[in-house]
Formats: sequence, C-alpha cells, structure tokens
Amino acid sequence: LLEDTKIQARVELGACESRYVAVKRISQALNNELLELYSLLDPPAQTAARRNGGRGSIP
Amino acid sequence: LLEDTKIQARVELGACESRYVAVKRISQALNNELLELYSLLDPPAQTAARRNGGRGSIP
Amino acid sequence: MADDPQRNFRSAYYEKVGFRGVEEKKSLEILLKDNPLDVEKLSTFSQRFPLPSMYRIHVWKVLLGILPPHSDSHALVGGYRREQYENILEALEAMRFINSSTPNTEVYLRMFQLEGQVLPRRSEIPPMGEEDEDFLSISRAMEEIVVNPMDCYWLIKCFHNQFNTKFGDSLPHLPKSLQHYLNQEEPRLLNHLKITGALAQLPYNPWFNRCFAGTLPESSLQRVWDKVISGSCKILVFVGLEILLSYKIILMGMNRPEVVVKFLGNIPQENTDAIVTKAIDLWHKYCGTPMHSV
Repeated sequence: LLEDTKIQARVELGACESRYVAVKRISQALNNELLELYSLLDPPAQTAARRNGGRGSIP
Repeated sequence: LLEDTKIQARVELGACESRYVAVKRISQALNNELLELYSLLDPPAQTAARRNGGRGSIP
Repeated sequence: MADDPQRNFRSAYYEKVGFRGVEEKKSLEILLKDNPLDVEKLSTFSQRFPLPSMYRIHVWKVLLGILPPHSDSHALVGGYRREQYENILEALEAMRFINSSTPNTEVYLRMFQLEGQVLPRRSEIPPMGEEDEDFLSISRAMEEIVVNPMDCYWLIKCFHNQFNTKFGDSLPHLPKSLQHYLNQEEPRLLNHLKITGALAQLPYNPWFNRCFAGTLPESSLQRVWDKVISGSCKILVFVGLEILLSYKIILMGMNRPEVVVKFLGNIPQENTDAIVTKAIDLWHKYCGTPMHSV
C-alpha cells in the first residue's frame, strides 16, 4: 500500500511537472516576443532592456 | 508511515502546483502587455496582434 | 526533569547573568533535527521563547510553509520556489515593470501583484494605496532582517498571506482589546486618552496591520514577529499596550490628539527592546504561557 501511494504521488507530480513545462514554453515565447517588440519600438531603451535582461539581477 | 508519505507528497505537489499557477499568471500578464503594445502600433500590426493574441490564451 | 533542583538553579543562574538562551537553543536544535519537522512543536517553542537569531529565518520558513517539514523534500521544493521566483522576476523585467534601479521593496510588491493577478496596466499605474503601503512597510522591515532577496520575497509573501488569512477577521477587534487591557493596567491613562480624543486616533494601522513595521527597529521587531508567525496576533495588542505604558508620563502631559499621534508615530528607538520584553511578559501574564499556538 505504501509503495502504491508513492507511485501515485510520483504520477501526480509528473503530471504537474508537464503542465508546468507546457505553460512555461508559452510564457517564454511571449517573453521573447515582448523583448523583440520593445527593441523595435524604442531603440534607446533597448540597451536598458538588455542590461536588465539578466534575471535575478536585483541589486 | 503511510500518513507521513501522503503528507510529504501533498506538500511537494502543493509547491509544484504553486509554481504552475504562477507561470500561468505570468503568461496572462505578458499577453495583456503584448496586446496593449500592439494596439499602440500601426493598424496592420494591430491586426497581427489580434491574430497573435490567441496565443497566450491557455486552455 | 523539571523538578531537578540543580537544573532549576542553573537556569535561574543563566537567567540572571543573561545566558537564559543556552538551554532553549539546545532544545530548539533537538527539534530542528527531527525528520519530519514537528511544526506544532516549533510553533509552541516560538510562542514561548525567543528564537536564536541564527535559526530565526529557517524556523520562519518552516512555520510559513516555505520549507517543507520533510528534509528529503527540501531540494525539490526549494527548486520549485527558486524557479517560481525567477520566472516572475524575468517577466516583470521583460514587461519593463522593473529595472535595475527599482527598489527591492517595489520589486516585491509588483511580484506579489502579478501572482495575485492585480498587477496594474503599465500605462496607468495608480498611486500606491493603503494596502500597498502596508505591504511595502513590511517589505522594508523584512529586507533589513533577511539578506537573500529570494528568501526575502517568499517570507514577505507568505507572512502577508498567512497574517491576513489567519487574523484578518481579528484585526478590527484589536483596538477594543487594547482598551480592555489598558483599563486593567492603567485606567487613568485610558481615561486621559479618551477625554482628549486621542484614543480613537492611536496608530492602529501601523501597529496592527503592519505588525509594527516602521514603528519598531528590526532588532526588536523580529521578536514580535516570532510570535505572530508562530500563531498569535494578540501579541500586537500587548506591544501597543506596553508602548503606551512606557510613555505614560509623557502621554499624560499631552492634551491634543495630534500631538499624541505625532509622538507615537515616531517613538524613541533606544528602549524598544525593553518594551518588547515587557510586552511579551504581559502577554504571557494575561494569555498564559502557550502550550499550543493560539
């Protein structure tokens, strides 16, 4: 029964994982599109965008 | 022990779920931002925006 | 073991010379070795004793559910937490909501808003509301206590959420409760505050909604938050009460409510440690030494 519970848990976690990966891809695509669009819109800000692009770069 | 395993699994799934929900909301926010930006652009691009707008709508 | 006279003597001695924490630290270390961690016991410990500063952040993370009780889940869950944090940050940067010069506290607010689906449109960002200011105030204090930005965001978010979920309904009753205990301790002061009209204007929002963030310096504040995070909002009443009692003579000499408000909005920062210690004693006196988190 314990083994059973563990397997079930692993399956559920795997399902959650794949749902996450799917949406993460979408958000990545939107993210890239947004960066691209901004770089077309106002070139001067482009430099700023690239500078800030490094994730986790909170001072 | 069985109860313990169940609790552990629930906590792990909860954390995975929270990460999933967050990325879903990120997609929505990026999508809104893109739509707003496209609407500022010239009309042909606006049409394109409408076409692309569907992209972020996650099932 | 509690009856061991030698041990009691030793504890009393430690207490006198300021080493009271030695035995508490040892018993906390034993609790922290448990796998899975007993969250109930950790709450009770934190209600009864001050947390040693070296374990404070860790215990807060467990009590707020950021770290799971099972140590073999830490790596997995820690990874999820990190990704969640990084994803949000990356999106806000792409949206140009934040950049490298945005203050951390504002970054945390925008992250929190995005997660709560209340991120404003970037073209029409409204001025900060009262709730935003409460969040920022707590963020500023947490930032002084927690060095790592990712830990800091998770702690702010979960502290804020837990506090409002658990105590949201109790918050409106805290001013009445404060009056009740002030009446027990110092009816003359209560009367004076009533007559001058200051009672209705006490800084209830910074005291109760912001849990004294911005009122107390962080070194004192974290000892109050130990109690809040482990399950008590009543402690806030006693900290407010002790502030009033500590400045009784000054307050009795003030006859205009705006003077009282101004004074309490900017209390001297020197003896806040003593105020918190006395507040915790009063809280134990009226509410008992908790065996369970209440």
